[in-house]
Amino acid sequence: MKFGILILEGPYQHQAGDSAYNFAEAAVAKGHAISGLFFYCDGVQNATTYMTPPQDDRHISKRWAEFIAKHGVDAVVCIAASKKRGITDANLIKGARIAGLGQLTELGIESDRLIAFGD
Amino acid sequence: MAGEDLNEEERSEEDKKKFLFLMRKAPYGSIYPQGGLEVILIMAAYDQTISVLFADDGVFCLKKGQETAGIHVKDFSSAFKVLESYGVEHLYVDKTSLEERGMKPEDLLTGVEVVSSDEMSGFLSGQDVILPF
Amino acid sequence: MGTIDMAGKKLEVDEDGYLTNLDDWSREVAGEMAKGEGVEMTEAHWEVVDFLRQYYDEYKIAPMIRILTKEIGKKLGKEKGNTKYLYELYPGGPAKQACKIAGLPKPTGCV
Amino acid sequence: MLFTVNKSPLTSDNLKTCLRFAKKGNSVLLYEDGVYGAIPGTKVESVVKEALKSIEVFALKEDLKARGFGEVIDGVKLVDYAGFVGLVEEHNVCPWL
Repeated sequence: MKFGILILEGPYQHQAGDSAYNFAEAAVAKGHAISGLFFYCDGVQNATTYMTPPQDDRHISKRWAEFIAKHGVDAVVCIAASKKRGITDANLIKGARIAGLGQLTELGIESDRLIAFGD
Repeated sequence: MAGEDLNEEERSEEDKKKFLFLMRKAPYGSIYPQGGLEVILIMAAYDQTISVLFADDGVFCLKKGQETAGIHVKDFSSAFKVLESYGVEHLYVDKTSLEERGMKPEDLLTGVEVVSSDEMSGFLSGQDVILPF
Repeated sequence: MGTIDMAGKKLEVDEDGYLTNLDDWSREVAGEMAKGEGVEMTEAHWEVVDFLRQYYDEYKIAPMIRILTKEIGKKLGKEKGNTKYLYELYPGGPAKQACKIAGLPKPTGCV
Repeated sequence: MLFTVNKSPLTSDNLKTCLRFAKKGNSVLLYEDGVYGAIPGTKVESVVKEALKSIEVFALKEDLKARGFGEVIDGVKLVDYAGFVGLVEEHNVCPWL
Protein backbone atom coordinates (compact mmCIF):
# COMPACT_ATOMS: atom_id res chain seq x y z
CA MET A 1 0.00 0.00 0.00
CA LYS A 2 0.98 3.61 -0.46
CA PHE A 3 0.84 5.63 2.74
CA GLY A 4 0.90 9.42 2.82
CA ILE A 5 1.80 11.00 6.14
CA LEU A 6 0.82 14.49 7.29
CA ILE A 7 2.73 15.99 10.22
CA LEU A 8 1.05 18.92 11.93
CA GLU A 9 3.15 19.43 15.06
CA GLY A 10 6.63 20.71 15.70
CA PRO A 11 9.47 18.67 17.18
CA TYR A 12 10.06 18.08 20.89
CA GLN A 13 6.84 19.83 22.04
CA HIS A 14 4.32 17.10 21.24
CA GLN A 15 4.67 13.43 20.52
CA ALA A 16 3.02 13.76 17.11
CA GLY A 17 6.24 13.96 15.10
CA ASP A 18 7.68 10.96 16.92
CA SER A 19 4.51 8.94 16.38
CA ALA A 20 4.56 9.85 12.69
CA TYR A 21 8.17 8.71 12.42
CA ASN A 22 7.55 5.45 14.26
CA PHE A 23 4.53 4.78 12.09
CA ALA A 24 6.45 5.50 8.90
CA GLU A 25 9.29 3.18 9.93
CA ALA A 26 6.85 0.40 10.80
CA ALA A 27 5.02 0.84 7.50
CA VAL A 28 8.25 0.54 5.52
CA ALA A 29 9.29 -2.47 7.61
CA LYS A 30 6.04 -4.15 6.61
CA GLY A 31 6.85 -3.59 2.95
CA HIS A 32 4.64 -0.57 2.32
CA ALA A 33 5.66 2.48 0.33
CA ILE A 34 5.57 5.97 1.79
CA SER A 35 4.09 8.01 -1.03
CA GLY A 36 5.10 11.19 0.71
CA LEU A 37 5.59 13.12 3.90
CA PHE A 38 3.91 16.49 4.16
CA PHE A 39 4.98 18.89 6.91
CA TYR A 40 2.39 21.55 7.69
CA CYS A 41 1.66 24.14 10.41
CA ASP A 42 4.30 23.84 13.16
CA GLY A 43 5.20 20.51 11.60
CA VAL A 44 7.53 22.35 9.23
CA GLN A 45 9.92 22.78 12.17
CA ASN A 46 10.70 19.08 11.91
CA ALA A 47 12.59 19.87 8.74
CA THR A 48 15.00 22.55 9.89
CA THR A 49 18.69 21.89 10.27
CA TYR A 50 18.78 24.57 12.98
CA MET A 51 18.43 22.15 15.84
CA THR A 52 21.14 20.75 18.03
CA PRO A 53 19.58 18.53 20.68
CA PRO A 54 21.82 16.96 23.34
CA GLN A 55 23.55 13.78 22.20
CA ASP A 56 21.46 11.55 24.42
CA ASP A 57 18.20 12.71 22.83
CA ARG A 58 16.90 11.90 19.36
CA HIS A 59 17.83 14.29 16.60
CA ILE A 60 14.46 14.76 14.99
CA SER A 61 15.39 16.52 11.77
CA LYS A 62 18.41 14.31 11.17
CA ARG A 63 16.22 11.27 11.72
CA TRP A 64 13.78 12.47 9.05
CA ALA A 65 16.60 13.30 6.64
CA GLU A 66 18.01 9.80 7.04
CA PHE A 67 14.59 8.26 6.57
CA ILE A 68 14.02 10.29 3.41
CA ALA A 69 17.40 9.35 1.96
CA LYS A 70 17.22 5.70 2.91
CA HIS A 71 13.79 5.07 1.45
CA GLY A 72 13.76 7.67 -1.34
CA VAL A 73 10.68 9.35 0.09
CA ASP A 74 9.25 12.60 -1.26
CA ALA A 75 9.11 15.07 1.62
CA VAL A 76 7.29 18.36 1.17
CA VAL A 77 7.44 21.26 3.58
CA CYS A 78 4.58 23.76 3.23
CA ILE A 79 5.81 27.04 1.80
CA ALA A 80 3.30 29.28 3.59
CA ALA A 81 3.96 27.67 6.98
CA SER A 82 7.71 27.82 6.32
CA LYS A 83 7.67 31.49 5.43
CA LYS A 84 5.93 32.29 8.69
CA ARG A 85 8.51 30.36 10.67
CA GLY A 86 11.73 31.31 8.96
CA ILE A 87 12.39 28.06 7.18
CA THR A 88 14.04 28.45 3.81
CA ASP A 89 16.17 26.35 1.50
CA ALA A 90 19.13 27.53 3.57
CA ASN A 91 18.06 25.62 6.67
CA LEU A 92 16.02 22.83 5.14
CA ILE A 93 17.06 19.22 5.68
CA LYS A 94 18.48 17.36 2.74
CA GLY A 95 15.96 15.53 0.63
CA ALA A 96 13.02 17.76 1.53
CA ARG A 97 11.55 20.43 -0.70
CA ILE A 98 9.49 23.51 0.02
CA ALA A 99 6.26 23.57 -1.96
CA GLY A 100 2.60 24.46 -1.75
CA LEU A 101 -0.50 22.92 -0.24
CA GLY A 102 -1.44 21.64 -3.69
CA GLN A 103 1.13 18.94 -3.00
CA LEU A 104 -0.90 17.81 -0.01
CA THR A 105 -3.91 17.44 -2.29
CA GLU A 106 -1.81 15.42 -4.73
CA LEU A 107 -0.59 13.26 -1.86
CA GLY A 108 -4.17 12.60 -0.82
CA ILE A 109 -5.04 11.59 -4.37
CA GLU A 110 -2.00 9.37 -4.88
CA SER A 111 -1.99 7.58 -1.54
CA ASP A 112 -4.10 4.60 -0.58
CA ARG A 113 -4.15 6.07 2.90
CA LEU A 114 -3.32 9.54 4.14
CA ILE A 115 -2.85 9.62 7.88
CA ALA A 116 -2.39 12.76 9.95
CA PHE A 117 -0.38 13.17 13.14
CA GLY A 118 -0.88 16.28 15.23
CA ASP A 119 -2.16 17.44 18.56
CA MET B 1 -5.23 33.19 -5.42
CA ALA B 2 -4.82 29.51 -5.98
CA GLY B 3 -5.19 27.80 -9.26
CA GLU B 4 -3.78 30.47 -11.49
CA ASP B 5 -1.16 28.27 -13.03
CA LEU B 6 -3.27 25.19 -12.91
CA ASN B 7 -4.58 23.54 -16.02
CA GLU B 8 -8.30 23.33 -15.76
CA GLU B 9 -8.16 19.86 -17.24
CA GLU B 10 -10.67 17.49 -15.76
CA ARG B 11 -9.28 14.67 -13.74
CA SER B 12 -10.57 11.26 -14.53
CA GLU B 13 -13.26 10.01 -12.21
CA GLU B 14 -10.97 7.48 -10.57
CA ASP B 15 -8.64 10.29 -9.58
CA LYS B 16 -11.49 12.07 -7.90
CA LYS B 17 -11.51 11.45 -4.19
CA LYS B 18 -13.72 12.35 -1.29
CA PHE B 19 -11.93 14.59 1.18
CA LEU B 20 -13.47 15.43 4.53
CA PHE B 21 -12.10 18.17 6.73
CA LEU B 22 -12.87 17.37 10.32
CA MET B 23 -12.79 20.67 12.22
CA ARG B 24 -12.82 19.98 15.94
CA LYS B 25 -10.69 22.76 17.39
CA ALA B 26 -11.56 26.24 18.53
CA PRO B 27 -10.23 29.23 16.60
CA TYR B 28 -7.27 31.37 17.78
CA GLY B 29 -6.23 29.05 20.62
CA SER B 30 -4.21 27.17 18.05
CA ILE B 31 -3.40 27.42 14.37
CA TYR B 32 -5.35 24.30 13.46
CA PRO B 33 -8.66 25.67 12.12
CA GLN B 34 -6.90 28.34 10.09
CA GLY B 35 -4.53 25.71 8.76
CA GLY B 36 -7.46 23.57 7.73
CA LEU B 37 -9.21 26.45 6.05
CA GLU B 38 -6.12 27.24 4.01
CA VAL B 39 -5.92 23.67 2.78
CA ILE B 40 -9.59 23.74 1.77
CA LEU B 41 -9.11 26.97 -0.18
CA ILE B 42 -6.22 25.49 -2.13
CA MET B 43 -7.79 22.08 -2.59
CA ALA B 44 -10.84 23.75 -4.12
CA ALA B 45 -8.72 24.44 -7.22
CA TYR B 46 -8.42 20.69 -7.73
CA ASP B 47 -11.33 18.70 -8.97
CA GLN B 48 -12.06 16.78 -5.78
CA THR B 49 -15.14 16.27 -3.64
CA ILE B 50 -14.74 18.29 -0.48
CA SER B 51 -16.90 18.29 2.63
CA VAL B 52 -16.37 19.89 6.00
CA LEU B 53 -17.69 18.71 9.35
CA PHE B 54 -17.55 20.99 12.38
CA ALA B 55 -17.74 19.13 15.67
CA ASP B 56 -16.67 19.69 19.26
CA ASP B 57 -15.01 23.11 19.71
CA GLY B 58 -14.72 23.34 15.92
CA VAL B 59 -18.23 24.77 15.87
CA PHE B 60 -16.82 27.91 17.54
CA CYS B 61 -14.99 28.63 14.25
CA LEU B 62 -18.34 29.55 12.74
CA LYS B 63 -19.51 31.89 15.52
CA LYS B 64 -20.78 35.16 14.13
CA GLY B 65 -19.22 38.45 15.16
CA GLN B 66 -15.58 37.46 15.71
CA GLU B 67 -13.49 40.59 16.23
CA THR B 68 -9.80 39.95 16.59
CA ALA B 69 -8.35 43.45 16.57
CA GLY B 70 -7.87 43.33 20.34
CA ILE B 71 -5.72 40.21 20.25
CA HIS B 72 -3.77 41.42 17.20
CA VAL B 73 -4.47 38.29 15.23
CA LYS B 74 -5.93 38.13 11.76
CA ASP B 75 -9.65 37.31 11.65
CA PHE B 76 -9.97 34.35 9.35
CA SER B 77 -13.57 33.50 10.16
CA SER B 78 -14.90 35.57 7.24
CA ALA B 79 -13.27 33.19 4.82
CA PHE B 80 -15.53 30.36 5.98
CA LYS B 81 -18.28 32.24 4.15
CA VAL B 82 -16.68 31.56 0.77
CA LEU B 83 -16.63 27.79 1.09
CA GLU B 84 -19.92 27.28 -0.67
CA SER B 85 -18.84 29.39 -3.64
CA TYR B 86 -15.57 27.43 -3.71
CA GLY B 87 -17.55 24.30 -4.45
CA VAL B 88 -17.41 22.65 -1.04
CA GLU B 89 -20.07 20.01 -1.32
CA HIS B 90 -21.28 19.84 2.27
CA LEU B 91 -20.85 22.01 5.33
CA TYR B 92 -22.00 19.96 8.27
CA VAL B 93 -22.27 20.90 11.92
CA ASP B 94 -22.68 18.27 14.59
CA LYS B 95 -25.95 18.93 16.40
CA THR B 96 -24.83 17.73 19.82
CA SER B 97 -21.64 19.79 19.74
CA LEU B 98 -23.66 22.88 18.89
CA GLU B 99 -26.18 22.26 21.66
CA GLU B 100 -23.51 21.46 24.24
CA ARG B 101 -22.06 24.90 23.55
CA GLY B 102 -25.37 26.71 23.94
CA MET B 103 -25.40 27.70 20.29
CA LYS B 104 -28.05 27.69 17.61
CA PRO B 105 -27.71 27.58 13.81
CA GLU B 106 -28.55 31.30 13.67
CA ASP B 107 -25.39 32.02 15.70
CA LEU B 108 -23.31 30.73 12.80
CA LEU B 109 -21.84 32.97 10.14
CA THR B 110 -22.73 30.76 7.23
CA GLY B 111 -25.47 28.35 6.28
CA VAL B 112 -24.75 24.78 7.32
CA GLU B 113 -26.51 21.45 7.55
CA VAL B 114 -27.00 20.49 11.17
CA VAL B 115 -26.64 16.74 11.45
CA SER B 116 -26.58 14.08 14.15
CA SER B 117 -23.53 11.95 14.81
CA ASP B 118 -25.58 8.90 13.81
CA GLU B 119 -26.16 10.40 10.39
CA MET B 120 -22.47 11.24 10.14
CA SER B 121 -21.10 7.81 11.03
CA GLY B 122 -21.90 6.33 7.66
CA PHE B 123 -20.75 9.46 5.88
CA LEU B 124 -17.35 9.32 7.61
CA SER B 125 -16.86 5.73 6.49
CA GLY B 126 -17.50 6.75 2.90
CA GLN B 127 -14.63 9.26 2.80
CA ASP B 128 -11.29 8.57 1.12
CA VAL B 129 -9.25 11.03 3.14
CA ILE B 130 -10.11 12.65 6.48
CA LEU B 131 -7.98 15.61 7.50
CA PRO B 132 -8.25 16.73 11.14
CA PHE B 133 -7.92 20.42 12.00
CA MET C 1 13.00 45.68 -0.29
CA GLY C 2 12.18 48.87 -2.12
CA THR C 3 10.07 51.95 -1.80
CA ILE C 4 7.44 53.81 -3.77
CA ASP C 5 7.71 57.58 -3.79
CA MET C 6 4.39 59.21 -3.05
CA ALA C 7 4.56 62.99 -2.87
CA GLY C 8 7.79 62.84 -0.97
CA LYS C 9 6.65 60.03 1.30
CA LYS C 10 8.41 56.72 0.82
CA LEU C 11 6.21 53.64 1.10
CA GLU C 12 7.93 50.37 1.77
CA VAL C 13 7.39 47.44 -0.59
CA ASP C 14 8.85 43.93 -0.54
CA GLU C 15 11.22 42.43 -3.09
CA ASP C 16 8.30 41.69 -5.42
CA GLY C 17 6.77 45.14 -5.11
CA TYR C 18 3.93 44.31 -2.71
CA LEU C 19 3.11 46.92 -0.08
CA THR C 20 4.63 46.03 3.27
CA ASN C 21 1.93 47.93 5.12
CA LEU C 22 -1.46 47.34 3.52
CA ASP C 23 -2.84 50.51 5.15
CA ASP C 24 -0.56 52.54 2.87
CA TRP C 25 -2.82 51.73 -0.06
CA SER C 26 -4.72 54.49 -1.85
CA ARG C 27 -5.89 54.91 -5.41
CA GLU C 28 -2.90 57.17 -6.02
CA VAL C 29 -0.55 54.49 -4.70
CA ALA C 30 -2.28 51.95 -6.94
CA GLY C 31 -1.76 54.22 -9.92
CA GLU C 32 1.91 54.56 -9.07
CA MET C 33 2.33 50.81 -8.66
CA ALA C 34 0.60 50.21 -11.98
CA LYS C 35 3.00 52.60 -13.69
CA GLY C 36 5.88 50.61 -12.28
CA GLU C 37 4.30 47.47 -13.75
CA GLY C 38 3.78 49.08 -17.13
CA VAL C 39 0.00 48.92 -16.72
CA GLU C 40 -2.07 51.91 -17.72
CA MET C 41 -5.09 52.05 -15.45
CA THR C 42 -8.40 52.41 -17.29
CA GLU C 43 -11.96 52.16 -16.04
CA ALA C 44 -11.82 48.42 -16.74
CA HIS C 45 -8.65 48.05 -14.64
CA TRP C 46 -10.22 49.89 -11.73
CA GLU C 47 -13.29 47.66 -11.87
CA VAL C 48 -11.09 44.67 -11.15
CA VAL C 49 -9.15 46.44 -8.42
CA ASP C 50 -12.36 47.58 -6.78
CA PHE C 51 -13.78 44.10 -6.98
CA LEU C 52 -10.68 42.57 -5.40
CA ARG C 53 -10.68 45.09 -2.58
CA GLN C 54 -14.35 44.53 -1.85
CA TYR C 55 -13.86 40.78 -1.87
CA TYR C 56 -10.86 41.02 0.43
CA ASP C 57 -12.69 43.39 2.74
CA GLU C 58 -15.56 40.96 3.09
CA TYR C 59 -13.71 37.63 3.22
CA LYS C 60 -10.12 38.55 4.19
CA ILE C 61 -8.74 36.41 1.40
CA ALA C 62 -8.03 36.91 -2.29
CA PRO C 63 -10.36 34.81 -4.43
CA MET C 64 -8.91 31.93 -6.37
CA ILE C 65 -8.92 32.51 -10.10
CA ARG C 66 -11.97 30.38 -10.84
CA ILE C 67 -14.00 32.29 -8.28
CA LEU C 68 -12.62 35.62 -9.44
CA THR C 69 -13.74 35.06 -13.02
CA LYS C 70 -17.10 33.69 -11.93
CA GLU C 71 -17.82 36.58 -9.58
CA ILE C 72 -16.57 39.20 -12.01
CA GLY C 73 -18.80 37.69 -14.67
CA LYS C 74 -21.75 37.92 -12.31
CA LYS C 75 -21.02 41.45 -11.25
CA LEU C 76 -19.56 43.15 -14.31
CA GLY C 77 -21.04 41.17 -17.16
CA LYS C 78 -20.50 37.79 -18.73
CA GLU C 79 -18.00 39.03 -21.34
CA LYS C 80 -15.62 40.00 -18.51
CA GLY C 81 -15.88 36.79 -16.55
CA ASN C 82 -12.97 34.93 -18.08
CA THR C 83 -9.23 34.62 -17.59
CA LYS C 84 -8.43 35.94 -21.06
CA TYR C 85 -10.08 39.26 -20.25
CA LEU C 86 -8.24 39.52 -16.93
CA TYR C 87 -4.88 38.69 -18.49
CA GLU C 88 -5.40 41.32 -21.16
CA LEU C 89 -5.87 43.89 -18.43
CA TYR C 90 -3.14 42.51 -16.22
CA PRO C 91 -0.59 40.60 -18.29
CA GLY C 92 1.28 39.75 -15.07
CA GLY C 93 -1.72 37.74 -13.93
CA PRO C 94 -4.71 38.48 -11.73
CA ALA C 95 -3.01 37.08 -8.62
CA LYS C 96 0.46 38.47 -9.00
CA GLN C 97 -0.27 41.79 -10.64
CA ALA C 98 -3.89 42.79 -10.01
CA CYS C 99 -3.71 41.85 -6.32
CA LYS C 100 -0.48 43.77 -5.94
CA ILE C 101 -1.97 46.91 -7.45
CA ALA C 102 -5.14 46.39 -5.41
CA GLY C 103 -3.04 46.37 -2.26
CA LEU C 104 -3.81 42.79 -1.22
CA PRO C 105 -1.27 40.57 0.52
CA LYS C 106 1.17 38.63 -1.60
CA PRO C 107 -0.11 35.15 -2.48
CA THR C 108 1.84 32.52 -0.59
CA GLY C 109 2.38 30.44 -3.70
CA CYS C 110 0.57 27.56 -2.15
CA VAL C 111 -0.32 25.55 -5.23
CA MET D 1 -13.16 3.05 9.84
CA LEU D 2 -10.35 3.39 12.34
CA PHE D 3 -10.49 6.33 14.72
CA THR D 4 -7.14 7.28 16.22
CA VAL D 5 -7.35 9.00 19.59
CA ASN D 6 -4.28 10.60 21.15
CA LYS D 7 -5.68 12.60 24.10
CA SER D 8 -6.13 11.37 27.65
CA PRO D 9 -9.86 10.77 28.17
CA LEU D 10 -9.35 11.74 31.80
CA THR D 11 -8.88 15.39 30.90
CA SER D 12 -10.51 15.65 27.50
CA ASP D 13 -13.83 14.74 25.91
CA ASN D 14 -12.09 13.51 22.78
CA LEU D 15 -12.73 9.84 23.33
CA LYS D 16 -16.31 10.49 24.36
CA THR D 17 -17.21 12.41 21.21
CA CYS D 18 -15.25 9.96 19.09
CA LEU D 19 -17.34 7.11 20.46
CA ARG D 20 -20.47 9.04 19.61
CA PHE D 21 -19.40 8.97 15.95
CA ALA D 22 -18.01 5.44 15.93
CA LYS D 23 -20.62 2.93 14.87
CA LYS D 24 -20.87 -0.82 15.17
CA GLY D 25 -17.95 -2.51 13.52
CA ASN D 26 -15.63 0.51 13.67
CA SER D 27 -12.33 0.44 15.52
CA VAL D 28 -10.66 2.89 17.84
CA LEU D 29 -6.93 3.01 18.42
CA LEU D 30 -5.71 4.68 21.59
CA TYR D 31 -2.16 6.01 21.25
CA GLU D 32 0.04 8.71 22.81
CA ASP D 33 -1.89 10.03 25.85
CA GLY D 34 -4.98 8.28 24.51
CA VAL D 35 -3.67 5.04 26.04
CA TYR D 36 -4.72 6.20 29.50
CA GLY D 37 -8.21 5.28 28.34
CA ALA D 38 -7.17 1.64 28.14
CA ILE D 39 -6.02 1.11 31.71
CA PRO D 40 -8.37 -0.44 34.26
CA GLY D 41 -9.71 1.39 37.27
CA THR D 42 -10.01 4.90 35.83
CA LYS D 43 -13.15 7.01 35.79
CA VAL D 44 -13.62 6.26 32.11
CA GLU D 45 -13.34 2.49 32.40
CA SER D 46 -17.13 2.08 32.17
CA VAL D 47 -17.24 4.24 29.03
CA VAL D 48 -14.66 2.03 27.35
CA LYS D 49 -16.39 -1.16 28.51
CA GLU D 50 -19.66 0.07 27.06
CA ALA D 51 -17.95 0.91 23.77
CA LEU D 52 -16.43 -2.56 23.60
CA LYS D 53 -19.92 -4.03 23.18
CA SER D 54 -20.12 -2.68 19.64
CA ILE D 55 -16.66 -1.61 18.52
CA GLU D 56 -13.10 -2.85 18.76
CA VAL D 57 -10.71 -0.87 20.92
CA PHE D 58 -6.96 -1.10 20.50
CA ALA D 59 -4.16 0.46 22.51
CA LEU D 60 -0.62 1.06 21.32
CA LYS D 61 1.68 -1.10 23.45
CA GLU D 62 4.75 1.12 23.06
CA ASP D 63 2.88 4.17 24.36
CA LEU D 64 1.45 2.22 27.32
CA LYS D 65 4.87 0.84 28.21
CA ALA D 66 6.47 4.25 27.94
CA ARG D 67 3.94 5.49 30.50
CA GLY D 68 4.56 2.62 32.90
CA PHE D 69 1.45 0.58 32.14
CA GLY D 70 0.90 -2.84 30.67
CA GLU D 71 -2.40 -4.16 31.87
CA VAL D 72 -5.52 -3.08 29.99
CA ILE D 73 -9.29 -3.32 30.38
CA ASP D 74 -10.63 -6.76 29.40
CA GLY D 75 -11.44 -6.74 25.71
CA VAL D 76 -9.02 -3.97 24.74
CA LYS D 77 -6.45 -5.38 22.33
CA LEU D 78 -2.82 -4.40 22.45
CA VAL D 79 -1.01 -3.64 19.21
CA ASP D 80 2.55 -2.62 18.48
CA TYR D 81 3.49 -0.21 15.67
CA ALA D 82 3.34 -3.03 13.13
CA GLY D 83 -0.17 -3.70 14.40
CA PHE D 84 -0.99 0.00 14.06
CA VAL D 85 0.12 -0.20 10.42
CA GLY D 86 -1.97 -3.34 10.01
CA LEU D 87 -5.06 -1.53 11.27
CA VAL D 88 -4.46 1.28 8.77
CA GLU D 89 -4.13 -1.32 5.99
CA GLU D 90 -7.54 -2.68 6.91
CA HIS D 91 -9.39 0.54 7.61
CA ASN D 92 -9.63 4.05 6.38
CA VAL D 93 -8.44 6.40 9.09
CA CYS D 94 -10.23 9.18 10.91
CA PRO D 95 -7.60 10.92 13.04
CA TRP D 96 -9.41 12.16 16.13
CA LEU D 97 -6.77 14.56 17.41
